[in-house]
Amino acid sequence: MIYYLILIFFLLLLMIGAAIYSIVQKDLLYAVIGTGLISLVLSVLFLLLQAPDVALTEAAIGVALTTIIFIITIRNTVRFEDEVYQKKPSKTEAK
Amino acid sequence: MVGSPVLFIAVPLLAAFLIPLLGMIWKESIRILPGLVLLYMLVLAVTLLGQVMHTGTIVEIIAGWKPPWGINLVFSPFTGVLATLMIGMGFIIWIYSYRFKNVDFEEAKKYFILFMMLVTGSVGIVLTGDIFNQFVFIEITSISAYALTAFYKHRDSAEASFKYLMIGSLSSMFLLLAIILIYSQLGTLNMADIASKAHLMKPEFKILAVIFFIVGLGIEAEIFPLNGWAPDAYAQAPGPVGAAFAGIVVKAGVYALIRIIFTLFDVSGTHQFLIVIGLTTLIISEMAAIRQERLKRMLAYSSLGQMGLVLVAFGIGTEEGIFAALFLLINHAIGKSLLFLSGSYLVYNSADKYINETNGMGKFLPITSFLFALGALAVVGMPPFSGFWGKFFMMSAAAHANMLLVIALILSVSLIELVYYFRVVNRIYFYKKESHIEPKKPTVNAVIAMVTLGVIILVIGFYPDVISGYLHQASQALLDKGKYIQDVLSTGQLLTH
Amino acid sequence: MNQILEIIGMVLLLIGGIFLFLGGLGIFRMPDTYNRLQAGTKATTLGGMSVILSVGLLEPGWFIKTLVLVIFIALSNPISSHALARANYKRKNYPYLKGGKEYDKYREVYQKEEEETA
Amino acid sequence: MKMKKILVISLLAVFGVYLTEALFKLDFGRQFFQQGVKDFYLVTTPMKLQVANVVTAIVVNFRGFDTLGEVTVLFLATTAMGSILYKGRHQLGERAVLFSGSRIVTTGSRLLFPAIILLGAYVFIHGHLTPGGGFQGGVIIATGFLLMLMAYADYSVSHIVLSVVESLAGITFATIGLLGMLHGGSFLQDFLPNGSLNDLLSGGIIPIIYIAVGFKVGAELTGLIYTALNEKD
Amino acid sequence: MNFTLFDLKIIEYSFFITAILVIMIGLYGALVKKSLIKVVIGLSVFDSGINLLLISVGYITSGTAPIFSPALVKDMPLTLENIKKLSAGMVDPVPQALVLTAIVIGFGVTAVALSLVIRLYRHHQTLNIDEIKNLKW
Amino acid sequence: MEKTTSPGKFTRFVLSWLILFVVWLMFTSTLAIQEVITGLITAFLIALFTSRFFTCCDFSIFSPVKLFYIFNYFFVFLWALITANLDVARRVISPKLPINPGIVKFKTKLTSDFAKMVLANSITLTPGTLSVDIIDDTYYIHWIDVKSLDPEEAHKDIAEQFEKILLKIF
Amino acid sequence: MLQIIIYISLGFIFTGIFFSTLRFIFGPTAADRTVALDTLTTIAMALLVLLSYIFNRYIYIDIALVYGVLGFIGVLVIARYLEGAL
Repeated sequence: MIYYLILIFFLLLLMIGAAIYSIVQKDLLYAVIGTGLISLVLSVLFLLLQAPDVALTEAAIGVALTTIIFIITIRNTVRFEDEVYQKKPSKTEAK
Repeated sequence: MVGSPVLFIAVPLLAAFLIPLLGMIWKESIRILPGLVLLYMLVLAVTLLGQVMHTGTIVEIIAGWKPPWGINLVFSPFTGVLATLMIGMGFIIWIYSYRFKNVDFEEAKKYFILFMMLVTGSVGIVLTGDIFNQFVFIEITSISAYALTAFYKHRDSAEASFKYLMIGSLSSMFLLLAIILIYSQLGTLNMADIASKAHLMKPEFKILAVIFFIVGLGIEAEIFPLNGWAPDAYAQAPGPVGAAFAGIVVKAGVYALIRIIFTLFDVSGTHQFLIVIGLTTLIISEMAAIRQERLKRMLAYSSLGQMGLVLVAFGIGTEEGIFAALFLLINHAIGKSLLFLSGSYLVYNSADKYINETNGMGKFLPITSFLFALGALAVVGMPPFSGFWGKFFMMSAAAHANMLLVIALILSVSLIELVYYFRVVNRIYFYKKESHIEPKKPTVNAVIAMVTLGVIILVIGFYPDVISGYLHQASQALLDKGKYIQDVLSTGQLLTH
Repeated sequence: MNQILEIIGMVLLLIGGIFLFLGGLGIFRMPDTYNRLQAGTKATTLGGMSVILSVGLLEPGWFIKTLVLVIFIALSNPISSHALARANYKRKNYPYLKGGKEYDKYREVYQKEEEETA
Repeated sequence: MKMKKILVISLLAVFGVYLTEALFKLDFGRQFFQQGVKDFYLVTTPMKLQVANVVTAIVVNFRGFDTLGEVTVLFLATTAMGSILYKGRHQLGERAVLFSGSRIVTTGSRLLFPAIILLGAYVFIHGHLTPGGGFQGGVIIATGFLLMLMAYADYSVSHIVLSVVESLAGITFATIGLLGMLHGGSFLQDFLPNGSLNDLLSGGIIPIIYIAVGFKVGAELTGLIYTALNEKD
Repeated sequence: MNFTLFDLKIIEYSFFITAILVIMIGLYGALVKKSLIKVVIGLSVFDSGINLLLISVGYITSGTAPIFSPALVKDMPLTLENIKKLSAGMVDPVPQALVLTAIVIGFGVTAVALSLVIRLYRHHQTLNIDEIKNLKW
Repeated sequence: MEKTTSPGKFTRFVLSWLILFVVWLMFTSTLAIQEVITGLITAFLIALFTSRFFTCCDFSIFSPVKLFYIFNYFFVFLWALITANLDVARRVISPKLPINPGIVKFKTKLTSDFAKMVLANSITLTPGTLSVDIIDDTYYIHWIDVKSLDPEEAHKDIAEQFEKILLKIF
Repeated sequence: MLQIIIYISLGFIFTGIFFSTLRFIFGPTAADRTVALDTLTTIAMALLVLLSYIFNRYIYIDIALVYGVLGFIGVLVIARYLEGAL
């Protein structure tokens, strides 16, 4: 039984930690990966709370789609929180 | 039965899904179809309203499950009046924006879809009898509103829209929290069922739920501390959309708030709370309005003030007060929409939309200017126009309820309104036009829409009895909580297969 | 028969757990991204596969579904680790080399590409 | 600026403590209410509707109207995104051909793509038997297309096809609702035979609606991702 | 194999506390942070917290998922008593249905918000909320 | 999008229909008649528009010799996977981290894309190696403990055992 | 016996998650963090399957499958972004 206690506490702490991480982190990419981690933990927690449908939805939307949309936004804007505009190198140069 | 209330939702949704398909074949259909749908809805609404006034509330159940198990739509006199008002305003604004210039096909398609869904979402908020369903409709309305606010590709419009979105999505999450609290206590989501069981809730949960509801719905209803988004959104959105916000969206927000306070919970003190919050909103907004340099922002603050007035009228809590509030709502919807529609032609070609750019427009745009003045007089409450009756009824209601302070405040606020509207009208008629501004002639459909609104103002102003019969029934329907519960919960047998 | 399957399942479960643990430890201890990928991918692939397969063996009715998962892991894990390794190299995070620069043959290609585009 | 932070934190702390205290009066794991709607759902779903997954039955049948609204929200989000972002996108080759993935990624994607689409189809066809349903299936299908977009820089999705699929699926949903109205008198009413529990063909209109939703969500999200991805500077 | 979970009181409360903490963290991010993307991240964290709260409100101790799968109804005829007996051990399905809708709606709002962020960045060349202040905030 | 040297349209369609149907059966893991029919229809529809991505092989994959080699490959691969993991375990646990990493290259004789991918994946999952890139015929492999920088010897050490079998299959 | 082994296995899995999380927090580059996420995805898949065995519900395995597919694509997207090719 104690294992389940540890499991649940561990997951809950991990979720809080990931939430704090994704709010505090200055690098927006890491923050977004942090939200992915939140969704990962949340998905397992939903399964523990016997909500498989919701776990599936959270896995689908939280892990993949939201992360992807955020990353596309970061691609189109800036990666760091304090960054002001600087001309991005054009794509052919980057290669 | 001529038709059922669910068609108010189903037909526009069907049309919204159909428009992209039809647009590929026939380009003009993207403009015409929304109008046809809105016209159909208007006809349906008027017919149903007439029926409801005689036979009593229509409760439409969905998916064959009787309440509280299924979702239901309630077309009572009260909701019916509001829904008809919204659909009518939607139709008139559609006429106004039929010839949207300077936009290409794709943009126009998106505009009309979003506009139609804005109207549909608002109607859904009013008609539905289920709090979670109401949440869904609020989201539909909000997303359309965000997109429409950012419709012009100015930089300020994106900013206003983002601001609106932030506040709006925070509010919708508070709404969700409130729904959680209610469900965890009562195990039901149906409004009538909640109302009948509300006494079972633990008091601290009830208060918390009411607070969350007020925070969540206050955004849409633009009550005082939560209305920071409104002036920017009104000012940055295209003219007809600003009119739709004033005429449609706010009404839905006010309805939801009123429904929560009057029907769902009977927490003591909420009526006083409504009066206090309404007066605060009223005074602060009118003070802000008088300082504005730009036309649309001024109209927006004025609109906030009017909504405060409506909340005060609801807060009086007697049947007379609610009657006055409904009258004010209708007057505000028509008058403020007319102001937005005509005002956006008055400052059409200027970049900053300052008030002094309307100088001397009276000569160049006679019809538009006249209608603007008419709308201003109606909103202020000058005697022969519709606004007068609203304020008159409200003051008599307040007098009967012994709220003399309220009367004094209303009078002084009317004075402030008169001052700032007079400032604009004065500029329109008695100043010289600034040479660099090229006035833009309104298109035919815009004139038709505006004249229609003007005629309605005059008709209501001279014959208030046209609508007062409906409104009396509506206010009775709102106050009679027991009948609402009974109407909803006794609907239909449990349909089985 | 069932007994045997159960015993195999338990052994696999234990092995899988250990390897999952080793994968975590591996990505924690290794000095640079490539080595982390090496440890992480291999250990978690085998670990995940054997845990999932053990469940399939313990509950024979589930075997086919678990097989799908196993095949999927075997297919997708190397691809994603490859993509990560390549991306990391393109970001100019060169591997940790004990023996000096000539141990990195990929750098030549990369430099040639750079010269061509410049 | 420091002041604002402190103010917000203290406000949040007060709010959080109050909320927590209130929630502690709820018994976790026990239900406060005696007669909620859930008992009816739990009994009616397997008995009358012959649907195994009660959540699906609630989402599609009892509260199907919400689902219609939800689909509309996604539709509006896609429309809004198209309206908000700049024009001048959708130009092929804007994401340069040079940036196609390596041989391993492209080949792997080709291999996995049909399987992922099949997984999406499986999820939404079995929505009433297993966890999952139209939305999840649609998301999986959209990510399948995303995989191809990731692997090949010049892979393109036809906007017209997406739009047609989306419209047809939406129309199907609304039409099923109206058919229910014609048949039984109320919108979205179940008008098909129910079959028997845990068969694939059971649950009346639920599988049909979920298939429509799956197509619609898949097309919508693919369009959304494609729009965002081809947004250029 | 029949494990019963959540026997200890402490676990029961820890779910609520976590959900509320996550809500608070998200709200803090949405209200205080300067970067627009960070604000949207805050919103989505807030959303996750609310979803967790909703689901844990619907949980019933040692309940199982509300799915009458073949393995569950295998040996019994589908009579009313049997179904009632089975459903007594199931968690509340309604919050799950609500959360399904809420997650999808939250995603839609996030998508719109992010496209607005992209547009604001085009106009202002920055994501800092302090510098995007043409209108008074 | 590049063209592949895969078989004709019809072959690809039938094969992907077949494979998708098998995958469907694995998903549902029943043989109930409704599921099977639905699976056939679904697989058909999906195969209609995804068969152009089909890349692996043609009908000759079902010949007994090739099947035998596939079987053989499976065991070789499994053994390599297990030794790889023991190897990783040894390295991770030992406190000194005995590594000497580097990236080596070698050329392969395989021609088809699919075979190259299988080889790369196998290399990633075998002891101490991780495929970083393939450019035409050249593999670039990150090697955790470089034994030789010479392409020939690296090829022999890393890939030969798999390549031999893969050449027989594809 | 089986229970004990499950406990031991779960313990190992948690330690694995713990170390991956540490790498996630400390990882100096974005790629390191993504490696941690990738590892976590696989571990979570195994954990989900194990949990479905513990709860004895066959249908929960679907979640692991869907989770694996989407996690894989998510990692691939991050990798492509880091590569500069998104």
